[in-house]
Amino acid sequence: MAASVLGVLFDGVAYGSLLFLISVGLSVTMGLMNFVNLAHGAFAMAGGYLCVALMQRAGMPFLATLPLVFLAIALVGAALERTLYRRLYDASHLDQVLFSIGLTFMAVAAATYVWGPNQQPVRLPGFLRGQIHPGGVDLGAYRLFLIGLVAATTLALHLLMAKTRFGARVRASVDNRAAAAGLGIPVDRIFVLTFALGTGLAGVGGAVGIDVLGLDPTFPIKYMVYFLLVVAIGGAGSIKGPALAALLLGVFDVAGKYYVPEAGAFIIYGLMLTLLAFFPRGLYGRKA
Amino acid sequence: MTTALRTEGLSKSWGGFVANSQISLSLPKGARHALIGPNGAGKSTFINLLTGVLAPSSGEVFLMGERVTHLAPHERVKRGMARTFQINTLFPGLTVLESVVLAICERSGAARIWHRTVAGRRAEIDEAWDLLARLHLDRDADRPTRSLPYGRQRLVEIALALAARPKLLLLDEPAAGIPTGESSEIFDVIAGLPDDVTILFIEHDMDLVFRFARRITVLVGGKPLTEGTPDEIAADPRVREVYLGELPHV
Amino acid sequence: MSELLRLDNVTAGYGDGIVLDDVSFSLKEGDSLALLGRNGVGKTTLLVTLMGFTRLHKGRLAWRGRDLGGMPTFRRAHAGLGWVPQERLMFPSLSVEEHLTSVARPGRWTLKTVYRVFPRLRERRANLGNQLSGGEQQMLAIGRALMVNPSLLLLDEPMEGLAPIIVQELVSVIRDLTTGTGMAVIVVEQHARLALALTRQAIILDRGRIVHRSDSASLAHDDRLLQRLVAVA
Amino acid sequence: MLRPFPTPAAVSPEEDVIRPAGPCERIARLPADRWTLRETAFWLMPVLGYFAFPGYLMLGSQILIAGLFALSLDLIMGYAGIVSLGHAAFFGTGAYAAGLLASHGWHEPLSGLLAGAAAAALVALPVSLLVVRGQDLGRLIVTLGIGMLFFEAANKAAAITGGVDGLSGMEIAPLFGLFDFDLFGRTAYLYSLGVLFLLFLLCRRLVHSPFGLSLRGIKENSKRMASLGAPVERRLVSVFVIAAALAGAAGALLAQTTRFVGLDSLSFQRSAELLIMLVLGGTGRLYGALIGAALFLLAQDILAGLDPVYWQFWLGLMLVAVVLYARGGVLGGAALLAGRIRGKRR
Amino acid sequence: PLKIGLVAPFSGPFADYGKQMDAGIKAYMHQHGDTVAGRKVEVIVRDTTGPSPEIAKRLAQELVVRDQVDFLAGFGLTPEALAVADIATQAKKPMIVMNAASSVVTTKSPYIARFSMALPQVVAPLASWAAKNGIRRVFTLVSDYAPGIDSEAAFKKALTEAGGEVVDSIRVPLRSPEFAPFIQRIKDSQPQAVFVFVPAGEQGIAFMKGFQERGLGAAGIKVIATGDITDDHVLDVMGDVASGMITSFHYSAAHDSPENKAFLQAYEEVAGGGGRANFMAVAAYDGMNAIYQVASKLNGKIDGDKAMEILKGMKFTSPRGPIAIDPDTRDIVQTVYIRRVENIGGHYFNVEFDHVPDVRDPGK
Ligand SMILES: Nc1ncnc2c1ncn2[C@@H]1O[C@H](COP(=O)(O)OP(=O)(O)OP(=O)(O)O)[C@@H](O)[C@H]1O
Ligand SMILES: Nc1ncnc2c1ncn2[C@@H]1O[C@H](COP(=O)(O)OP(=O)(O)OP(=O)(O)O)[C@@H](O)[C@H]1O
Ligand SMILES: [Mg+2]
Ligand SMILES: [Mg+2]
Repeated sequence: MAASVLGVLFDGVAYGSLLFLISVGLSVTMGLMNFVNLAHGAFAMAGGYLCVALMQRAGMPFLATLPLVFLAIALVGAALERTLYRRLYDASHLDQVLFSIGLTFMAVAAATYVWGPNQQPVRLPGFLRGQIHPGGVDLGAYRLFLIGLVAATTLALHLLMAKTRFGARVRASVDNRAAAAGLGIPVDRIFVLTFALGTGLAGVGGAVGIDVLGLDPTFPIKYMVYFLLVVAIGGAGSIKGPALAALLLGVFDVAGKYYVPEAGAFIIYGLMLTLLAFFPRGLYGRKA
Repeated sequence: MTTALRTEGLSKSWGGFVANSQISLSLPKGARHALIGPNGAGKSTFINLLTGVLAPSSGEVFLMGERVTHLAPHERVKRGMARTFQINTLFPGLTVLESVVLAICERSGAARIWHRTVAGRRAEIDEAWDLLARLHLDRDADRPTRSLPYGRQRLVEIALALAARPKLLLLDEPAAGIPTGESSEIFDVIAGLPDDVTILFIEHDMDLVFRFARRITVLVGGKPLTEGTPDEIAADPRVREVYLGELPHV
Repeated sequence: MSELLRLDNVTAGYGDGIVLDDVSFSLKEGDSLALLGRNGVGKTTLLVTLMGFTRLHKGRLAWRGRDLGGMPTFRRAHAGLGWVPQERLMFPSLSVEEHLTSVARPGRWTLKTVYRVFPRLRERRANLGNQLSGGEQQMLAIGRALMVNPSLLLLDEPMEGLAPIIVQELVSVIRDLTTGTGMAVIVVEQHARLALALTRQAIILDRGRIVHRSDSASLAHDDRLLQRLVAVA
Repeated sequence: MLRPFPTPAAVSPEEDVIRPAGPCERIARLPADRWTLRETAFWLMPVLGYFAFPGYLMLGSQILIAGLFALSLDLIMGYAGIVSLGHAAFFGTGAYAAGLLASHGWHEPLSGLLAGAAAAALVALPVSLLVVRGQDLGRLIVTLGIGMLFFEAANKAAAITGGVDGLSGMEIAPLFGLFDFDLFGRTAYLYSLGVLFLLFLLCRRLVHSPFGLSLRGIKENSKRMASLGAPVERRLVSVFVIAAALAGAAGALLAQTTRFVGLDSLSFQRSAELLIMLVLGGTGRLYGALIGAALFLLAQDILAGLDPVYWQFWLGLMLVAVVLYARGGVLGGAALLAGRIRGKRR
Repeated sequence: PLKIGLVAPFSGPFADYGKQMDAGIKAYMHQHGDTVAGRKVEVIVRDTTGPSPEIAKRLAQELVVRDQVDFLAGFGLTPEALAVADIATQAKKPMIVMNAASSVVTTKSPYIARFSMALPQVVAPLASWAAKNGIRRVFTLVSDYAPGIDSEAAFKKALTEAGGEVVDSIRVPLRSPEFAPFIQRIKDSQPQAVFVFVPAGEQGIAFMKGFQERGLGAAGIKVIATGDITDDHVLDVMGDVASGMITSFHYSAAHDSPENKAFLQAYEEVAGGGGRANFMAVAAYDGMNAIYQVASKLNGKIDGDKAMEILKGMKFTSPRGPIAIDPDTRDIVQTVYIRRVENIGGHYFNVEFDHVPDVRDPGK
């Protein structure tokens, strides 16, 4: 059964990659910027709809839409940051929850109004459908694509945040806005950029997620739990954390479903509880 | 005369970095003992090991002869250990009075009571007012701690520690940020505590140290360099070299 | 020497509350000022008002003739204000070195020069902001402000928590700064004598008002005044 | 807390809104629970409502129940600082406990209510041990996960709970053997109101007690609490269990007054909506919980009535507006205003 | 006026249930006018906001005591129907169920009549059809919730009775987008066919995508399911992944009859652009038909018990084909069709190629 073990492992990693892709935006806005942005799913959904629209109306190829989606949603994010989010940085987390939930409701209703309550179709390009079989192992093409994408984004983001001066300034601004500003760091500009980055990523996550997760107006609420899981288990304030968390969740979920289907959803929640019991702050949590 | 506090080979390290190594210290009941040393010598770390805020890498802590090395912080407090923090650790949203009443209730055990109101706890409240008066905090009693100026927040730090009526009092730079005049007042209050109260304090203000300490331990690089009376320490060339320098005002 | 900073009848506070009441003074390039007073009289408030963290109810703040009033905080730093906050305000998720590099602006103060003044910081350069001892935090707060290469350094109780030997080091550094490099400083200190020894002029605040101003030297000899207004033993 | 940014709290202490200042100077502003006119007026409203809106009693009792549920969350979140996204777990436990009793031959409501509360408290004990360890975000997710587990468990145990089809066919005997649960929901309303009021008194006393003060202390700074000698985790466990019992009671009330228990009583949505209600009203004030619940459900009912399909949009708009213009929920905004006005007077 | 309270989800995850029913009702009134027996028909729409029994119950209660409706109608989800049953009984109001499909529903109140379907009703015929057509080794995969489990049981029973066997069964968690591992298991155990029951929408789509991606179809494994996975409303979204799927159901938009043509015509006119009509729209349409018949028989004076007498044993031809209400169970009796998904002129349809007449709910 070696082949099947490998296969399961691969599927798990791929699923984990997907979980990470739909959550990475949040690990920027919530994890790094420390804004409890439950509207993350709404940005993801927007990205999804935009992707579908570009493919159906403008007949663009799937991959070509992704950069556009990123830019467009990043712009939306920036606009919202300047007008609304900005005012809530020094509000309590609970106010932020209330606010972003409110936004989510509005987004859901708006999406229902524009696209109707039912699912949206996506047609992946041929080379992303079906499987390839190197050495007897069946690998889904799209899953390979997801894994590649995750590797790239994780590395890029990690370097940006941990190694560059920009990253340091972001962390400084988040740790203490007053002190950062008082020392000449242009906090507002830094925040709007970072937030745009986060929302842009959310958009892309939504777009690449459609094929597996589907896309309808309830998307932001339906998958909210998954976003939160990944970021919280990974630990706020890091990119490695959520990535690792997503992969763990993915592998365990898939393996569980394959070997002990009876266990159903318990596996994933059980795993999460054990992880948090041992790492109350998440795998790479920032110290309180 | 019995020992109030004793440590055996107390050590703490983070990764490769050793903050405290093999500190064995023993304070008799009623001691007025100062802990001095360069910045980063490990003084606050030592206090945190004593109070259980940090777990030691190795070594033992004995309070009144009882081994408390593995007790939770609050358990040690119950056994008479109280401390102040070098960096204010207060209840920003509570008023000064509430904070102190709370501290007193914790000591008196009243904090478990859920079926009577705080306002009904006459004894605790009166005690709180007396304490505030002694530290000249009474006029700020009803202000949220958050809105107090820094120096007065330092006083609240001390008030919370005294509220515990400790047998062993650990003070981490209590006078920092308080005008020299007032800080010696505070030390008078502290020195005025009953004689069976043992006091270990960290302070960088040498006037205060030499005025109030009966013995002094000098910590350098996590290790005790020397221990002695104020005069011995002031005279010790090694201490001058690593810590005192050419004190302008002594 | 041209005028650097000028306050005209500044009245400021937090929210609607008023803390600073009708404060006026001015400072020349390279000049040095000691700001004294008991706890809660408004020393810190005055400094954070310069940084733009309070509400300016009345009066005018001028920086080299230009109005500071509406200027966002980070621009004030660019304009040349270097702030050493009383609470130190470290960044828990930045290493010591990142603290310094992330705010660095061109000038004579660089990693190297800061490390020369505070060798301790070099030893601890990999530690995070919340993994420092009190004194180390104080050093970092000062070093961090120097990296901005300001023309006015605002020191809010800079000696708090520093070992005597470091204090002496710092004293000489600040002296050099003012005399040598033409950097101006405002020093808030509880050890009044120390502050006076460091500066040319002095101001004493009480309940948000300026109750005394003179040159530091003469104030240093007026024990009764110091005792009354600053509670110096 | 960073001083350069004045926080509303620093400008106007919350105390004013929740606690009347005592006459005796020395205990000024200390937690005491003397009744104020404001409060009496507040509690008259539901009584008047009973006579004024006979057609809306069902909605009324559901608001009262939601209020009780929100109250229980306020205990752990507003006072002890434990944010929970899984509080429905205890609501549902209470509901199923009461429901199962009622559908298995035990029809007396009050004992059913107690059973619900007890059951919730019982399961809360082990859970709390897991919850209190973590930090904010961690706790949020632990509670969320627990909620999910309960949901899945109830779904799998379809034989007992009826799974997604829900638990129906329960009978409730008349209250005190006198008042039947009528079609118009009169009994249901008064029953809920009574229970809510009694339990509210309990909470009110609890938060004004030394125990309540110590909870606030833990929320403000648990590190300091430990060094004052407070057994922080034990305190949190006890308040968590108490809160769970209240949530269980709320669940039981719902089960008894609607004679149905659905899986949704354990759902994430319910926990999330609860959080919204509480934050909307304002945390750490008890009354915020009641006001928030009323506001949310009324808005939902009215908006959904006006626009059955897109009402969520307007609800969302309302939430956003509240946050932008009234920090700390409705009562938070009120407190701020009050402070402003007092500030002007000075 | 003749008041009808429509209680259904119009927002949340089941929003399109409400939309479909509402459109079905509008379609009927569009065809047959908005007055019956001299009374103007007024439909009062109420949103239960998704699976939320207590709100459903509250709304029903308010419709009864405040608006004094003559009929309660709608009920997309079983729990909501069950919660309202009490009200119907207490208030003696006929309760026309237009979707909720668990067997138990009709047993909870003598005032309930169901015009949609009961799950086992459509499952059993599929099993017997499969066995009859040489599909004997079947793998079942159902969502892990009551409807899923009911259909699993019903299918197993019918299949084994017909001489087939269920080689293995999996119950998949409700909110779980990842089907890969399950599909891999199916592939490994090489059955002749897999019987699927998952909620229509992304779950169904996700399953079929995985099924194709892993080339189970190529490996000769058939997918058989109840029609709600290839619901007319989502079929075009699934696209070619669904083509060839064999399902059993009581209604297909492709059903060839004058009644259906007329219905689709009317539906198009009232809800054009809102997507294709599906079985819920039809159930609502038929429910209205029944209400009109009752109203005219009682010439406008609605009395709960009389109304139920008329509903029991009611028979007429629906867009889906002939239907009747069983006098004992007040549940629907109807023809169940076996269909295959085919692409007709760029759109996908369930094309009926076999049928079983007069099917009752075997669950009773
Ligand atoms: N979490 C940590 N990880 C690594 N090193 C740490 C950590 N916390 C403290 N340190 C280091 O341990 C050393 C001792 O710190 P400590 O606070 O005990 O010094 P101190 O004697 O109190 O100095 P000061 O007089 O300045 O307060 C410091 O050099 C500090 O950098
Ligand atoms: N964030 C705040 N909100 C409201 N009032 C404040 C705030 N910070 C300070 N104050 C008030 O402003 C006044 C001046 O405080 P400030 O900190 O400027 O005094 P200070 O002279 O710096 O005292 P210290 O010597 O203790 O640092 C005090 O009465 C204080 O209560
Ligand atoms: Mg220290
Ligand atoms: Mg100050």
